Amino acid sequence: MDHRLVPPVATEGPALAELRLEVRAFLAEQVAAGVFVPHVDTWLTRWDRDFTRELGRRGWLGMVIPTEYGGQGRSYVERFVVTEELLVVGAPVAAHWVAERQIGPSLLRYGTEEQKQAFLPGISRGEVVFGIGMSEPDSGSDLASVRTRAERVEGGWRLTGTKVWTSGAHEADAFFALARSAPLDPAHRHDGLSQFIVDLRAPGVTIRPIISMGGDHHFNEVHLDGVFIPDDRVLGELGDGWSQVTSELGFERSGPERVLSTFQLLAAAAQAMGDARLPTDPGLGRHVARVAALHQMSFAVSTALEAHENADTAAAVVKLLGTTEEGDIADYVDTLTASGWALDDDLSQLLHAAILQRPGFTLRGGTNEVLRGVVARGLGMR
Amino acid sequence: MDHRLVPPVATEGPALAELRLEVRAFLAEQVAAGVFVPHVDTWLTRWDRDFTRELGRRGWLGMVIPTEYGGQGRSYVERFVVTEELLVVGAPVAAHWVAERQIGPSLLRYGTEEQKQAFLPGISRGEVVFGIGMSEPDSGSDLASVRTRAERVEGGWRLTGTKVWTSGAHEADAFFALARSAPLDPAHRHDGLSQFIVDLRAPGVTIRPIISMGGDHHFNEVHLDGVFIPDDRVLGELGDGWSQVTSELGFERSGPERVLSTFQLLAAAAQAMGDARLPTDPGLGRHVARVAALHQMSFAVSTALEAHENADTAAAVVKLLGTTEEGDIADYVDTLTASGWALDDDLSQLLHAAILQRPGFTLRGGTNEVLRGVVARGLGMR
Amino acid sequence: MTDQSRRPDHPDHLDHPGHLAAPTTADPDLVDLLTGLFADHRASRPTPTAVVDLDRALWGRLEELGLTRLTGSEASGGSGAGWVEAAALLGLAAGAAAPVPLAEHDLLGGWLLEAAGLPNDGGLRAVCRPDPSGVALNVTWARDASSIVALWEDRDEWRVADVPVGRVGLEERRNLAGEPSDTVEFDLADLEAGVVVDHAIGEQFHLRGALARCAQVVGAMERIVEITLTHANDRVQFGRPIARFQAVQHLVADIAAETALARAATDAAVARAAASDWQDGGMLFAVAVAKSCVGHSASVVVRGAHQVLGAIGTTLEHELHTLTKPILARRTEFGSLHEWDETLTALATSAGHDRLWNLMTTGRATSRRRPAE
Amino acid sequence: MTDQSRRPDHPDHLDHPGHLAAPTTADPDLVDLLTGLFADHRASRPTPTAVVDLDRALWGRLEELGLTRLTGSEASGGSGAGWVEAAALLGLAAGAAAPVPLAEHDLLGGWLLEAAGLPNDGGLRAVCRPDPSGVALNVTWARDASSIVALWEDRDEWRVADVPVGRVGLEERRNLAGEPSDTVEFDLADLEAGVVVDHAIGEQFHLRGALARCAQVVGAMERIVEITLTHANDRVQFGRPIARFQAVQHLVADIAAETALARAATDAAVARAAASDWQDGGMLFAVAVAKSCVGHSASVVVRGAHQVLGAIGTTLEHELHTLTKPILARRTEFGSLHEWDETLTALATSAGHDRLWNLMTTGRATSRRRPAE
Repeated sequence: MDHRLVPPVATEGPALAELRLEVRAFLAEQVAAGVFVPHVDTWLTRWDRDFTRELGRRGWLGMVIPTEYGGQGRSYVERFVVTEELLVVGAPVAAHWVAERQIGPSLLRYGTEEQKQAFLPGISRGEVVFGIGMSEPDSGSDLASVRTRAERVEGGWRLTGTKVWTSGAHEADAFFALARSAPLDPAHRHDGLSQFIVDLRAPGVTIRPIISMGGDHHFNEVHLDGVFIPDDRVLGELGDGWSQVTSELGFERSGPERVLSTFQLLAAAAQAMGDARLPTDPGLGRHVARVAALHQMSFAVSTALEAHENADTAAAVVKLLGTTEEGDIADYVDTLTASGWALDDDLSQLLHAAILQRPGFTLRGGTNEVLRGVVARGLGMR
Repeated sequence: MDHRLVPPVATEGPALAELRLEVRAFLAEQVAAGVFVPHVDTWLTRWDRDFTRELGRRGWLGMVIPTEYGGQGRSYVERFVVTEELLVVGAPVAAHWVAERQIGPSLLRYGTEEQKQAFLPGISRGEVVFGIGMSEPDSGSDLASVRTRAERVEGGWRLTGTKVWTSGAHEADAFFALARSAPLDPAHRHDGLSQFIVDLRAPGVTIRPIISMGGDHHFNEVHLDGVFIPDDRVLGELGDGWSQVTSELGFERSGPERVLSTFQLLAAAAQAMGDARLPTDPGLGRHVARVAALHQMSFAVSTALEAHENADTAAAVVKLLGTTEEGDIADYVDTLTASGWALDDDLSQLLHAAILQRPGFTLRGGTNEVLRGVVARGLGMR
Repeated sequence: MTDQSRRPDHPDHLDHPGHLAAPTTADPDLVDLLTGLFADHRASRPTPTAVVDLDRALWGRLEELGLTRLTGSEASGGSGAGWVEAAALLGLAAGAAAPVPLAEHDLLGGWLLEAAGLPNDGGLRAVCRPDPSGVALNVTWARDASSIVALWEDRDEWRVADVPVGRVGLEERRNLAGEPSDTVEFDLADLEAGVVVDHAIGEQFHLRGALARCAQVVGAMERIVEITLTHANDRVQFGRPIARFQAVQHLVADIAAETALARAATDAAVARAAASDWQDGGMLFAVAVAKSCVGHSASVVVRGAHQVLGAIGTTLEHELHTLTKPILARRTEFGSLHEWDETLTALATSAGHDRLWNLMTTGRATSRRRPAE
Repeated sequence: MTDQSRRPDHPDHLDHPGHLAAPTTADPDLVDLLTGLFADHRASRPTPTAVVDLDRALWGRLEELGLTRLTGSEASGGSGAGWVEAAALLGLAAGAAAPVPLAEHDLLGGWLLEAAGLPNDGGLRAVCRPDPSGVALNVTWARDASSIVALWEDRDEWRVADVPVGRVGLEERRNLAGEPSDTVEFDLADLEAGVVVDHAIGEQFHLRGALARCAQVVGAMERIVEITLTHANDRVQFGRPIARFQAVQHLVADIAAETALARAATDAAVARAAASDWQDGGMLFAVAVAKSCVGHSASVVVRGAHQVLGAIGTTLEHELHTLTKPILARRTEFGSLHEWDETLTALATSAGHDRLWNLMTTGRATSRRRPAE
C-alpha cells in the first residue's frame, strides 16, 4: 500500500451526475443541429470560437476560477465532468483548451492581481485565447535547454528566440513563453528561466505554420525578435520559471484529454461491430474496459487536485496509460478494417484522423519515456 | 538494406525435407509406443539418457562433429532440421542438449586434439553428458564479474567458487567452468578469464539442487572447493575465456529451442479450438504466423552459421523475438482458459508447465534487455 | 439493508460536499490492523513450498478477530461489514500469500447461506456450482471444508445446499498455485434438497466470485510492486543497482502503472457493489471492467516482475511465485479473460455509438433520463 | 514455365549442395541498379505533400529500364523476371515512397491480362475486383490509368476485362496515404464481355495482391529503420545523442527486429511463389503468415519510429510519414489483418495437434507422405 501511485477511486455524487446529463443534453442538441460534427482529438484540431463563447455563456469555462475574476468558482471535479462530456462527444474545444487547462490555474497561482483581472474574465467568457510557448527546435524533452533569451531593458524585457509546436498561435491572442533571463549555469541548468506573458500581436512576433503529416495546420513556429515585454507581464518570480512550469504538470497531464482523444472512434467501432460492419471481436471489450478504468483513475486524480494534494506521479501514470490506450484504439480499429469492399465514410474518416494524430499522443506534454522516468522517480528509483 | 539484421531466408531442398520426415516418423512411433509423453520446454526439463543414446545410434547427435571424432560430419542445416523435429514433438532431449549445442562446437574450435578425442565420440553417442558453469550468485547478466578463481598449482589449477543455474549438473559427467585465472583489472574486466573442463565427480565438487517455482529440480548450485584441474583440461587459451564464451553466442542463441519451447501447447490449443474446447479466436492465427516466421528466421541463421558468417546480432534477434513469442503463447492460451467448467488435463498440464517455465525463457542465455542492447550495438548505436 | 448503511463515516476531503458519493476506502484502523496481521504472517511463515495447504493457525487467528465472517450479518454471527472492507481484507491477505479461504467461506459461501436462509455454524465452507450431474471441478479448499455450499441450477430453478464434506465424493487435485482445487461429486439428492433461491442469485454469484478474485489479484500485484522495487534498488549488476538502468525503471514503472489501473477498476466495482448492495444495474459492466483490466494487467505485471527479478525469482524459495502463480490461477476462475472481454464487447455493441459513454459512466447501456428532445 | 526457370543462378554458399532449394534473393546487379535509381529519386524529389500523385517522370524512367513490366513474359513485352525480383523492386520503390503503380500495373494487371490471353499495350493499368453491380472501391491509381483491368465474378464464372478508363465512371478519392484511391463504376456490358478465366485466378489474385502489399510494407519498414537510426545518432537531448539512452536503443532494436521478422515472412512466401509459379499448395498459408506478421509488425514499427523521431517526425516536411502512412494504408488492402489471422486460425485448427507443424513447414495441413505405421 506504500506504493499506491494513484489516489483512491471516488464515486460521483448526484450533483455531478446531474451536471453530466445537463452538459450531455446540450451537446446532443448541438450535434443534432449540426453546430459541430463529432471528431477525434478535437482539443487540438477543432477550433470554434463561437462554440467556445457559448460554453462560456453557459458557465462551463473558467469553472475553477473564482467569481471575483469572472469565473464560476466551482470545483475541479465539476470541471472534470464537463471536460469529459465535451471530449467524448468530440466537440470543437481547441480554442479554449490551453487557457482553461493551464493558463487559468497558472495565473491564479502566480499572477499579480492586475494580471488576474486583465486575463481571467476574458478566459472565463471564452474570449481571450491563449497558447503556450515552451518547446524549441533543439529542446524536445529537455526543456531546461531552451535558448530563447530575455534581455533586461528599460521598463521590461526583450525576448529573442523561437518557440515551436505552439498550437493555435495563429488564432490566439497571447501565450506564455519560457525564456532564459540569466545566463546558463551548466551546474544548475534549471535556474535562470522565467515565464513571460507575450501578446502575439506585438511587434517582433512572427508566426509561421507547421503543417502536420495529414496536411493540417494546428501547430506554429513563433519567432520572437526582440519582442518587448513590460515588467508587469512577467509571470511569477523572475528565475522561477522552471518550478512554475513543472508544478502544473499534475493539471496538464491527468486530464481526460489524455484518455479520450479517440473516444468517438471507439464509439463508432462499437456501433459498426453491432451492425456487423466490423467483425465481432473481444478486443473491443478490452479497450472499453481500459477506457472505463482510466476514466476512474483520471477522476480520482481530479479529486486529489481538488484537495490540493500533489498528483504529479499519479498524473504521469494517467497520461502514460491513457495516451497509449487512446492510440492503441486507433491501431486496433485499423487491424479490423479492410479497404476496398465497403465504404463506411464516418468510421474511416475518424480512423484516418485518429491514425494521423496518434503519433502525437505519446509525445505531447511529456513523452512516454519521460513519464516512465517520472513514475520511477515517484517510486523512489532515481 | 544496410541494416538487414538477419541473413536472407533460405528454402529447404528435398534432402532436408526427407530428413525431416524420417525424424518425424521415428518420433511419431516413439510417442505411439509410449516411450515419451510430449511436453513443453523439454530441452531443459525432460531428461532421458536412453532416448539420448537412441538418437546417437541413429546418427542424430554429433551431427556437425567430423567423423574422425565419432561424429556424423553433416551440416548445421541438417542438425537444425533434426533439432526442430525433436523440439516440436516435445521429446526428452535435455540430457544431450548442452553438449550438442555448445560443448561440441567449443571443443571443435578450442579443444586440443586429445580433448577432442576424449570427449567428442562420447558426446556423439549420447553417452557423455555435459553442463555449463558460467553464472554465479552475484553475476547474472554481468558475466565479467565472475568470482570463481583458478589458482596455479603443480601440474594444473585449483578452482574455488560457486556456479549457479547449472542445468542437469546432478546428472552430468562434466561441465565447462569460467573462472578468473588472473586478478581482476577493473579497467579490463574481460581479461584474465579462462575456461576449464571440470569432472563433476572430482573431489571438491559439491552439487546442490536449486528447486524451481513449480517444485522441480533442473538447476543446481555447483560448489568448487579447490577442485584440481590438470593442465590438459584447460580449454583453449589461458585468459581468453571471455572471447571464447562470447564467440559461441550465435550458436547458443539462434537455435529453434528459442522459439519452440511451447510448441506442444500451441498445437494442443489448435486442437482444442478445433474441438470447441477453447473459443475460436484470431489470436491463434497470429501466434501461428509468428512461429512460422521465426522458423524461417532461425533456419536462415543456421545457413549463416553453416557458411561461417558472424551471426551474433541475427542470433540475438531470433532469441529476442523467439523467447518472447514462446512465452506469449503460454499467456495467450491462459487468457482463453476458464477453470472450473471442464477438465482438459492434457491442455492444462501443458499450460501450467508452460506458465511455470515461461519466466526463464526471456532470461536464460541473455536477458531480453541484454539482447536489445546487442541488437542496438549491431545497428551501430553504442 | 445496503452495505453502505453499515460503513463508518469517513471525512470527505472535498470542499464541495455532494459531489462525491460514498467513500471507497476501508476504515484506516481496520487497514492498519490487517496490514500488521499479514506482515506478521509474512515474517513468520515457513519457506515457500510447491504445494500450498490451509494455514489453520492463521485461520484461527482470523476467526478470533471476526475476520473470517467479515461480511456476514451480525444476526448470523458475522461482523456486518461491507465489500469495501472485504476487498481490503482479501487484497492484504493475497499480498501475504495467506493460504486461507476468505472469499470462499465468507463472500460466497456465507452469503449463499444467508441468501437461502440456511444456518451457518461458522465451520469452514467451500463453495461451488456443480453441473447437472452433480460434479463440480476446481473447488478450491474443498478438502479443508467442513461442508460445501453448492449453488445448483435444476430445471430452471436455483437451489442452495449446504452439504457436509463427508457426504461428497472428493478427488484431490491442485491448481497452478499448488492450492487444493478438488473435484467434488455430490449425491443428487443432497442438491435436490437445497433451498430454492431467486434467479438473480445465480448471476450475482458469478459476479461476486469474479470481483473477489480481482481484489485478491490486485492485492498480490501491489506486493509484487514492493518486491520488484526492493530488488531493483538492491541488486547490483555492471557496478550499480539495476534500478539505475532505464530499461529496469521502465519495466517497474509499467508494473506499477498497470497495478494502479487494475486497482482503480477493482475499487470502482467494489464501491458500486457496496453502495448498492449489488443491486445497481451497472454491476455486470463494473465487474467485467475489473476482471478484464485485472486480467490483462496480470500479464504485464507477472511477466515484468519475473524479468526484473531474474533467475532468482524463479526459485521455489523466493516469495515472488507465491504471488504470481495465484494471480494466474485466479485469473482463470469465474470466467476466462476472453469471456469477460466478450461480455464487454456485447455490452458495448448493444450500447452502440450514442450510449457507449453512458455505459462507461453508469454501467448501463440506456440512460436513466433521456435528454429533452 | 515456372518463375524459377527464369532466375539467374546464384552461388550457393553452403558446403552441402542439395540442402537448400532455389535462392531467395534477387540478382545483386539488379538490386544495385534499383538501389541507385531510388536513391536518386529520394534525393531529387520535392518536399512531401499531403496528397500524392503519380510521378510520370519516374514512371517513364522505369518504363525505359523495363521495370514497369518486370514480370511480364518476354513474348508480351515484359522482362520475364520472377517474384523474387519483383519483390525487390516493390520494396525498394516503397522505401523511396515512389508514387508509381508497380504492383497494380505489372504483378496484378499485367498478370491478369496474360492469364486471360488479352493483349497488353503497355499503357498504365489499374486493377480491381468490381462487385456484382460493377462498382469497385479504393481502386488505387485508377484516375491515372489508361485502362482498368477488372476481375469480375459473374454467376460462378470469373471474367477478366480490360476497360479503357474513358468508359468507366470514376469518383476521385484518396486513401490514408493521400494516394489516388478511386471509386470506379463499370458498365456491366464491359464486364460481361470479359474473358472467362479459371477459378484459381480469383483466389490467386487475392494472394498476389496481399503479398505485393507485404513486399511494399517491408521495404518501407527497412527505410524506417535507417531513418530512425540516423535520427537517434544525430539528435542530442540532455547533452548526448538519444541513441545513448537505453529506452531509445530498445525502441530501435524492437523496430529493427520486427522489420527483420516481417522480411523473413515475406521473403519465405515470395520464394515459395517464385519456386512454384504460385502452384504450391502452401501458398495460402505462406501469404497469410506474411500478411499477419507484416501487419502486426507494422503496429510496432510505425509507433516506435514516431516515438523515436518525436514531434519533428509528425510534420509534413519530414520523410517519415511518406513511409508510415502507406504502410498503414497497404495493411488494410487485400483483406484486413483480422481476416488473415482468422484464415490462419482456420488452417491451424483444421490441421489440429498432429499436423500443425507440417502446416508450418510445408504450408499444407496434410503431409505429403504419411509416416510408416
